[in-house]
Amino acid sequence: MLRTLARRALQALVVLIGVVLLIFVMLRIVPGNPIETMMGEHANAETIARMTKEMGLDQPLLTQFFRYIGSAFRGDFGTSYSLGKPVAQLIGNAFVNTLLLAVFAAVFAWIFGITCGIISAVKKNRLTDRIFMGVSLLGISLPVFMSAMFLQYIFAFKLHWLPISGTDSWTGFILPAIALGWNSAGQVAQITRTTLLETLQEDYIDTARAKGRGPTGVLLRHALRNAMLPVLTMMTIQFSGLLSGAVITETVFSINGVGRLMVQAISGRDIPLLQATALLATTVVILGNLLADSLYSVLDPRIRKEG
Amino acid sequence: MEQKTLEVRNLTVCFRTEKGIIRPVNGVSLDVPAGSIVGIVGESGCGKSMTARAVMGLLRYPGKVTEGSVLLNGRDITNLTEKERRKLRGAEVSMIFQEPMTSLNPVVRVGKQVEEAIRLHTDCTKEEAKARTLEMFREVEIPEAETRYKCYPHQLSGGLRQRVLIAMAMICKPSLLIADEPTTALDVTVEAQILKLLEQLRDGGTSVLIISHDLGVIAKVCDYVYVMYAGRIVEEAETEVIFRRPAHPYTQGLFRSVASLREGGSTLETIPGVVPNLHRLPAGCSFSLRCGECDARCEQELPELKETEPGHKARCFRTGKEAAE
Amino acid sequence: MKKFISLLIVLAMLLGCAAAFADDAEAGLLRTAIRYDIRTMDVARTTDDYLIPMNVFDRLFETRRGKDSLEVVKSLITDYSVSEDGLTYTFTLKDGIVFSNGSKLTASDVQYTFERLLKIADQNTEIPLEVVGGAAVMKKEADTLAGFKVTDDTHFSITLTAPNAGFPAELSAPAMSIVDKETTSAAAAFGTEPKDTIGTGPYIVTEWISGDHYTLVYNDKYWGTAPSVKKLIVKTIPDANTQNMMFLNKELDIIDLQNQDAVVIEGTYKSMPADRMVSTPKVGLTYLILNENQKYLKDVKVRKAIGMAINADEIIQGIFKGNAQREKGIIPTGVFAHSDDMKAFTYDPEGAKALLKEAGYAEGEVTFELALNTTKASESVKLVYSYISSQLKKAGITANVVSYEDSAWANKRNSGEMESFVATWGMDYNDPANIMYTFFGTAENVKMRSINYPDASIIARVSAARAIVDDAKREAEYKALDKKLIEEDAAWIPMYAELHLWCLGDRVASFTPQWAGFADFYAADVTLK
Amino acid sequence: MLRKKREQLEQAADIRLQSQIGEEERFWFLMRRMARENKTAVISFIFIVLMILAAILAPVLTVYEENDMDLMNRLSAPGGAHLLGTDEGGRDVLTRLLYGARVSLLIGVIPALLSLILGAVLGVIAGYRGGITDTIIMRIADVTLAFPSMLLAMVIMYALGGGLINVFLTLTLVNWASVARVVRSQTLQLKNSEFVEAARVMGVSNRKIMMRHILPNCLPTLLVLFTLNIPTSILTESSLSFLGLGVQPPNASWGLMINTGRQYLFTAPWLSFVPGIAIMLTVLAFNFLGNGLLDVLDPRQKKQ
Repeated sequence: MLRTLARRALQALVVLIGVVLLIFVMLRIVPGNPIETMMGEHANAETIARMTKEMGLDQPLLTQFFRYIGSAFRGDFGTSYSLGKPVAQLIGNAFVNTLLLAVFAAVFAWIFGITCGIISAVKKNRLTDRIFMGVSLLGISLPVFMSAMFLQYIFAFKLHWLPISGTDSWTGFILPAIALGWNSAGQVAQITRTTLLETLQEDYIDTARAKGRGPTGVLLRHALRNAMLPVLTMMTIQFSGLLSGAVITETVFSINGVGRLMVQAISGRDIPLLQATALLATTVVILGNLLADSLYSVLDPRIRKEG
Repeated sequence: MEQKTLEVRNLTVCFRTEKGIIRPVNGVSLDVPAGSIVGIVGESGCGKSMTARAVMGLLRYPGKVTEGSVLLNGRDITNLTEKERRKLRGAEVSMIFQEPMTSLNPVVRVGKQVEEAIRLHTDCTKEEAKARTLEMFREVEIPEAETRYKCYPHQLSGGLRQRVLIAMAMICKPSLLIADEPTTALDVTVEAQILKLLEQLRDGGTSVLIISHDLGVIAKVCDYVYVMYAGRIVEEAETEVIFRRPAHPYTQGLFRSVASLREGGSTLETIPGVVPNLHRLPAGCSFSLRCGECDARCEQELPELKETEPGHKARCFRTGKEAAE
Repeated sequence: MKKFISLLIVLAMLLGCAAAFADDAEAGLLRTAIRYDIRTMDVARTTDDYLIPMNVFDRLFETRRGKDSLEVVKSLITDYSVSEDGLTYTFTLKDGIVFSNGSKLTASDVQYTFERLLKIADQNTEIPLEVVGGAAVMKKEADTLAGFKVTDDTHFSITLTAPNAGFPAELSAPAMSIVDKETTSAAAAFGTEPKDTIGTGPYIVTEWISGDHYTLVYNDKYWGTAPSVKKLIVKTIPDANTQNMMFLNKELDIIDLQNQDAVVIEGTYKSMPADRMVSTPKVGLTYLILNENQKYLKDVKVRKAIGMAINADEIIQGIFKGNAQREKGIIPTGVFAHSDDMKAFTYDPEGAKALLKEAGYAEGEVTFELALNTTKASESVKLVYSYISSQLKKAGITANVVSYEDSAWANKRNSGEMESFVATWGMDYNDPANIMYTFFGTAENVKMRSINYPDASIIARVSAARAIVDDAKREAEYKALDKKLIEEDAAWIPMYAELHLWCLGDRVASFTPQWAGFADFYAADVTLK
Repeated sequence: MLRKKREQLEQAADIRLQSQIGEEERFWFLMRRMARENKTAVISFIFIVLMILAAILAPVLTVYEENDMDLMNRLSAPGGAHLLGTDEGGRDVLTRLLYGARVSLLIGVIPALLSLILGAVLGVIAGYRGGITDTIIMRIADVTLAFPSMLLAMVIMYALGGGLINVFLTLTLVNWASVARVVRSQTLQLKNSEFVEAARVMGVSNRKIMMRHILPNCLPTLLVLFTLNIPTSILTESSLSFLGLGVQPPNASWGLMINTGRQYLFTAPWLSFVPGIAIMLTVLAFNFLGNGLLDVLDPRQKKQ
């Protein structure tokens, strides 16, 4: 198993290098001089030339790339053009918020999704099933910003239950977490229901029942453990998705997170910031996938021993 | 009167589907005398497994027993609550399934799965349960029981898995074991071993109901055979009798197809047609659609199950006549 | 199932209890929000983000709203005089003013402020460049400004390369915020680290969390009258809708309604009592720029026809619901030398058609690109674009709205190739030079603003107008230039100036905005209840 | 051997049934089966067809023009002359919804189609050729998949700039990798199948094997992927629009309409609601249809 993991990790590293290169190149084939953009209204040619040189943008692409990798290893991701602060510091602040948001969202998505999925599977084709599946389908098919806006409008603005925005207290995370997690919750609910129903068709469920296990015992001890394998993998991948995909939610709820930094970086044509945030997001996804793989092989004895 | 472990009377299972109600098991009556092996044989889809499940109380939604009764050791268990039923399952009546490959939970160690059965029905401690499990493993001839105890299902061969399943079924010493296609998925050599094991169990006092489409298996171990077709028993007799003088054209057809296989002939002799759709059963004999010898009466009227000779019953107008002639 | 529902209800109730957060504002606290986070607090590096410079620093002069007009008033100085030739200004600093860290304000701090802008040579270099020796400092040929003479701690004089009557007004621009020489030269992160960003103003910046909020607190060493607002929290809320909800939920005490559509303002705030809405004309204007290098737009008749085809009044009434005023010239209302009698561009679509015919163009022949900066344009401005396009269509002119993302937009405009666009200029200080010179003062400016106005003699006159010391003569010259550029040459199509609207929350007693040339405000102008 | 024959015996009838009908017939057979058994899928399909018709017939269906402004009638409520009200520029919302459907459906369909073609071709090549070609293509796919799709879309839109064509390109680049992966794994299975062996023995060129023999066999899967990629693209574009990176005015996609309407949530909620519901229903319809297709076309699901 260790060997498999090592191979996977190596693959992930290759992918990571590819990602860095891709981001780096993609951001530099953009037409126009970033410095000029950054200076805005009062740009003057001399200053632009000087800044371009200071930032090393006049060097060949490959030189820039290796220089970037080099300093990135030292934890130096440059200075943000648009916010004037070290990128590492900006991301450090924002990442805490995003992490909290993702954790809240994941907890919501998983608890809600799994519960919904189980209840739906047990009450297959009854009203409860229809309602829960309706709610989860809504989560999948509503654009995130719509659910975010509606939640904000109803629970914060109309009912005054929760803050409209900001991260001053933990309550500020609840609505964004639900908005962000709803989509994942929907997916989790759907897949939990499907796999659980599939699992309940399995022969070993009959065996367990023939043994004298009651419905709850069958569900918890036999069906769920097997059904949860794909769900768990999906959840791990989802978590990294939540961590890196909270752009919209953070914007609507004005949470100072990595996603918003990304938006800031794009509207400000802020290459160092965009580069670093993109790198962070993809690293998280790659690590998430790696974790999902490892988790699967730890949890599923069939893979554990073969690998 | 000899003691009967299982008596099934006029058992009917209904399925409510979008296109109407179907009856995969339709008025089935059968007996399993104590200390004997009884077989049910038929093509897939004829209702054998459904009968077994109905006996176990393991029908899947939307299946439901609508008529008839099931007596286990003389006690009517048809109307027991689910909770009471559960107490019987695994303790008094056990079942093993067709696919040893998939009938064990892949993520739980086999020892634990066997142990679970005994801990559900007795108050024994963990240690006792384990000791009993290991003992059971040895009884069903699983070598290196200690090691196997810790294995996951995928680490065992098909034959071993079936043994584990048998151990699980037998650990509470039930009076009846229902074996649904116990050897279908196994090699021929393993098949023989498992069948031998079933015979040993019978000799140990457990009655066995074997469900199989394989006449070979039935011939080898069964004392008495029921032939099922489209939800009904079409023929029943002692094994020897039925193999010597199959009365129902369906049974005859089954025998012929096996025979042609045995001879290794290039042409496969089969019963023409397929098992009829239960939604569109003919008004008369269910087999009339495929029967080479059917006449107008067969298509209109349902034949009764009646004796063709003492201890041998068949559901056919023709055989009745034949016997009379 | 029932358990699940009751759990939900309990959870909801818990949350309801936890929701006692709205009214916990301490006395003296003012909470407001901005759409986009600032980039820096250092005016040497920005021309946009003035909120902190305005509240943390002082300038030698300030522009204040008088009874009828805008006035340039003395701030850090007690007195000043101008030499006969209009070249040398002599100033006397107020005595006893200290920076928030206790360091004394002296004349050399002012000199350092001027030189620093030139040495950083990034933004806002125009004003110190007017001082003798400014160019040399910027080119690193000299270390000190030759035209800046420090007599003693409180007295200094500045000599300009050319007379500029608007100089005191220029010194009231946020760009000329006075910094402390010792602190700033020693500080590693002036403008980015709150502790390094020290001024003499009423507030000290104590916290700046990028993308989240920043905090200003009252500077107890402040020399002027103590303001009512003792603490200011400015949150970064990019979403206007969220801002509205926060304000209505009393999470904000004052909301800046700039960039919100008038219909939304009307709909959202219509139930507000009249005294809660504060409005002030934005000193500046929104206009249509027509690039005179373009195939059709180089024809003055086409430009005039465009001007006549646009119904600016309908824009004001329809899009801005009356929250804007008509501007007909380059120099906006309220600014020195603004003329009330501009006659160009009365709405006349038939006249426009006739004019085009006269110029020899068939209907639909005149085609140009109307460039929209999608990153920065507000909803109202987007509507203005669509509206202009549809109005011109009726006059037989095709104006294709083409969207550009911010940087592409800036690059194209700066290269002088943008065919036309709607732009808004907010005055930095109360002098027509701020707009005239920026757009028409040099050949480079004309190109960089994508106007490509060809008349070199007019460009020279615009440049020279700054040097006219006599106010009356200068006023006359600027008015003449305005008429020439708009009425004769139709270099721009001036349209309107939005009103800058704020809405005040329950905790605010009053707010008198002082200067509305740029977006930001003085917290000291707010009085809390 | 014996056992195999026995199984054959059992399934004989079934096998004959299957071998007698060709692939195409089988497809329509399955479609009919879906139509019979999955009402949701049928309703979804009808909904989608109606939607497409409405988009095509937009000029006929409404009396207003897409960009007709009426500044004096801004944000008038639904009902009366404007069935779904007017927007911030006094334009008829229903008209813009219908024209928006054109853009949004194109955004759904074109990238899905392009990414399908790109992904399928690369996937087949990777799977069939194997070796270094496979490694390179699949590593690129891995890199693409390592990006959260929204981020990748943002970065590409950043590099390309806004506009409809760039939205197509971006969504294609975002979606091709997952298609390639699926097609590759199917190709690996098909590569060793008898009919491919046979074709190879007969000297059919590799290109022909890939295009004539392997790809057609992936078609059912591709159909499912196509149907399921459409709603994803529509949703991604709406999110891009939200960030101002998607379709740019004067084009109007539903996403852009929602985003513009967002500022009018208090004053004119229908501006966001109407296109929002349109997106939701369309996405649901495509998902239902896709799942319906998956049910009948995916062999793994046959068990049920």
